[in-house]
Amino acid sequence: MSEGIDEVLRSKLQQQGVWVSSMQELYNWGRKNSIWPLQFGLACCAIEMIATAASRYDIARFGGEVFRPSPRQADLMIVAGTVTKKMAPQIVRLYNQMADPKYVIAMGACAISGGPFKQGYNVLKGIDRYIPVDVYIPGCPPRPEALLHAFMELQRKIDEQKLSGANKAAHLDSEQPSEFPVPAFGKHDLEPPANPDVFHPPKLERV
Amino acid sequence: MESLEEIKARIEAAVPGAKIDIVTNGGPSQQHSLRVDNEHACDVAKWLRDDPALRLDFCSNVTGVDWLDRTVKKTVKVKKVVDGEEKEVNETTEEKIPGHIEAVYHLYSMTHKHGPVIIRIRTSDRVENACLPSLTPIWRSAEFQEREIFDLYGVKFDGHPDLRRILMWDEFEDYPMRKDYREPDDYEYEPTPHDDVLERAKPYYTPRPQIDGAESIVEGSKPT
Amino acid sequence: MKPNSYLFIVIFIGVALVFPLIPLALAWLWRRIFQPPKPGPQKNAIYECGVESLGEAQIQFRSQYYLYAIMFLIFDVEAIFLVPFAVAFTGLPVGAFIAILVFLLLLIEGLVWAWSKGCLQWER
Amino acid sequence: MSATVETLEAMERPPVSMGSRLEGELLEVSMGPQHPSTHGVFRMNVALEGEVVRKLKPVFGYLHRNHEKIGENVSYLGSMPYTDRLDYFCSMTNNWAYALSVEKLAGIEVPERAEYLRVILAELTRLQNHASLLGFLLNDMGAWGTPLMYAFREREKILDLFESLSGSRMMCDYMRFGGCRVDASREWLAYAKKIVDRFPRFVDELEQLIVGNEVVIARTQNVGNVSPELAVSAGITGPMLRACGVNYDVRKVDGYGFYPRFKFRIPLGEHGDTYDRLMMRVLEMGESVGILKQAFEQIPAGPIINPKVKIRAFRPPVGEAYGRIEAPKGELGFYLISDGGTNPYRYRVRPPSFINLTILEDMCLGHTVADVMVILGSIDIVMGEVDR
Repeated sequence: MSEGIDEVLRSKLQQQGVWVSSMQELYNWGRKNSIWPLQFGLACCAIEMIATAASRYDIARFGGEVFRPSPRQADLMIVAGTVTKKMAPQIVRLYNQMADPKYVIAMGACAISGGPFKQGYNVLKGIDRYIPVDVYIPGCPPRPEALLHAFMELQRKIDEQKLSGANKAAHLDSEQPSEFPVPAFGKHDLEPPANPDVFHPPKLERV
Repeated sequence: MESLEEIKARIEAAVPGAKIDIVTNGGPSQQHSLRVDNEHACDVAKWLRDDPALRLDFCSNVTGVDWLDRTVKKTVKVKKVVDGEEKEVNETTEEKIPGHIEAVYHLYSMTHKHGPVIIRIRTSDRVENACLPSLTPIWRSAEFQEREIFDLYGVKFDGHPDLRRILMWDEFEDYPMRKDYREPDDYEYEPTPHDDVLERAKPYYTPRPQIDGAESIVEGSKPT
Repeated sequence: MKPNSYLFIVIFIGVALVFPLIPLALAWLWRRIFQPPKPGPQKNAIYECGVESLGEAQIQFRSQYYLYAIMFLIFDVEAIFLVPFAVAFTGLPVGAFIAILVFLLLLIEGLVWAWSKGCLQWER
Repeated sequence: MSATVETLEAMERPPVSMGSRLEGELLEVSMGPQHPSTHGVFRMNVALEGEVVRKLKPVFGYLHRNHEKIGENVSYLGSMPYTDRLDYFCSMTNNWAYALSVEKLAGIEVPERAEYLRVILAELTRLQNHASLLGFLLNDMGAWGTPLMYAFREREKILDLFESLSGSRMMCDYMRFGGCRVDASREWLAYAKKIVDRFPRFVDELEQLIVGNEVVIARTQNVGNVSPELAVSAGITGPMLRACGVNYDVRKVDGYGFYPRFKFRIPLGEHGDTYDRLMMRVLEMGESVGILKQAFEQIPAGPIINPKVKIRAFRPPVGEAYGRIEAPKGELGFYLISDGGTNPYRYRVRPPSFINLTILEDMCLGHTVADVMVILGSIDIVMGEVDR
């Protein structure tokens, strides 16, 4: 997994009862198994998120059952539900107020791209216009198993984060911003309608 | 419950000068309504609520409806002298009906448990003085719904205790539920556009000349 | 040589001091080497359910809250004094017992008076 | 860095009249969109004097998804899946209300078996909605999580029924104009009967654990009282209205969907406080189980959809209609104006929880902050329906 340790050597040592690890592995192993989600439900996907946290689809098996109401103590924001233009500044402000190793799961079609309510005048077409999103889960609402799959996907992503070197984890890199400008309420729409350095829509070449 | 005609007669007897006419509803639901003029709306509503026989004390639903300006073609048989002799000619007259915004109130009675009496009040105009008398002092349930009509249709209710925007943010200026409302332009990234969305997404495409049959997009200018 | 009996207390205090300091030192080292702090105006803003906090927080509090502080005195500080009494409870002569009883009853009498005056009830 | 005496003097508050020095000023707090117990994104600007609420202004619109504007751009059948997302706890009753008002608009009859299926599914929705509400209400009262686990265990069983019948747990989109989409097989009905037979055990367990609990009684009795006159004038409907003693249930008043064939009683409260609202839900669950048992016996065989209804280009005649049902939260109505086209000219939803919030301020004045959460929890709001 990391260049530092040679796997063959590690397995041989393990047979002799010697366990070898690196600080990066321990650091990532500790963080990925105790992600505290922010208690933050918007719409129908929030009910599926609660059903995931309930006893049948138990998110506690992955260490994620501690839902913290305050962003100061949370390190994962599950945007579960339709992001409206009136709610977008609040979401970006909450994201800014979260402590630094923070991740975002865009749960449901509405959080990804506006979903079934895309034609609404008050609906933001996707939360990745203002904040960087780590894992997208399609579905309306996605089943609790899909949310668990997204949780495992996020854990895999955390596991591969580097402690140092060129592409080290965003929160360790001082150039990467940990705050994004909060959009203001304008006369007809939010100003700015999208955050250019976060929202990179693919330039579709109309062939 | 009495029929609408009886109610209309009793209202006109009780509230002098109230101009009431019955708006018939063509559909099978046969839910006809009473149109009340704006000046006497409050008195009529108060009477409807306090009348011992009706006791319409529950205003279930307050709806805003936006009727655009309509031109109605009427063909009418007119006798006209056409090159020398009398002939029946049907002549179509264009009649412009000015648009208006309407508030429809569905009233029920919780004491007598009888069905909907629907009253409608209309604004005189769609643009400037779109204002209606507020019936919140009579039925408290109309408070939030009238605020919603103000927010989404732009009808000022005079007499309303706390007329503010309820659903949109306060700095918002348009009235989004009106039929002629155009949304702000947000079409630069449309993966699979078609018909109307394609028209609005096209200005964002990168301009390029026509290549073997594909449509040529002259210049990508953002619509104002 | 028999170790001085106070040596254990010194070791105990040493461990008690070092034990919390190690994680703090680690965190400080981590902050210096791996993770540069990124404070910002938004991050340090007051968290109030996602909106900017309206109104001023440092207002004049009601006097009712100070009553609760005094009530706290009875319940908590008194308990601290009872701890050594409880530890040596079995080997105490009657005089010591009466002395602690006086202390206890004095405070309970204060509690009963406060209760009758209605300080425990948050008046509407 | 010691604060010298001079700096302290400078920070001293300007002299305020003697009166308010004792009471202390009003603290403006916004129990904002992101709050553990506002059941979604609902915000209240509360002015507090110490612990007591002096002013409370609700703020809506954080989940205003323009349901009615989209309803005007989409065909009649196209709006059916949108109604699932109105009150996303009870998608079956939303579908029924919409189907009922379109049937009134277009004059469509519904075969018997479809009507019975609708009653069964509506009462199942009422069971799981009231169970979830009690779980959330106790969540707000401080019993964090545990009662919610009990409630969601029951809810999962009923969601399995919905999923096996309509294909989706929460967004069933099951009803069509003139009937239902899928017929319920005999095994499904037997399985549903087994679950309904075991439901009273959950209600008794709930009653034993919670309803008699003195903490619950102390926290909810005469908190948030509502007088019957205020409730009627403010258009309150559903269990919240019946908690004030007003006997008004749309199932009895309108008698839609074969409800007159079933024998069931309407629980009524006396004081209109939070405890009565809580008891309304518990008793209504008992009544719903009664209705379900009778419906399971009487359900006839037969077609489940009216064959004459066109699916593709469904154009109701010009006109308007207002249909309403007794949804678990109150009277849910749809007001449709048709101009003969495939899209409704005006598509209006009468949301019960939005109108039940009219008197939130009247109920909360004078109570402490902790009570505001319990009162809001007892109103049972769902933001998808409040903001539409």
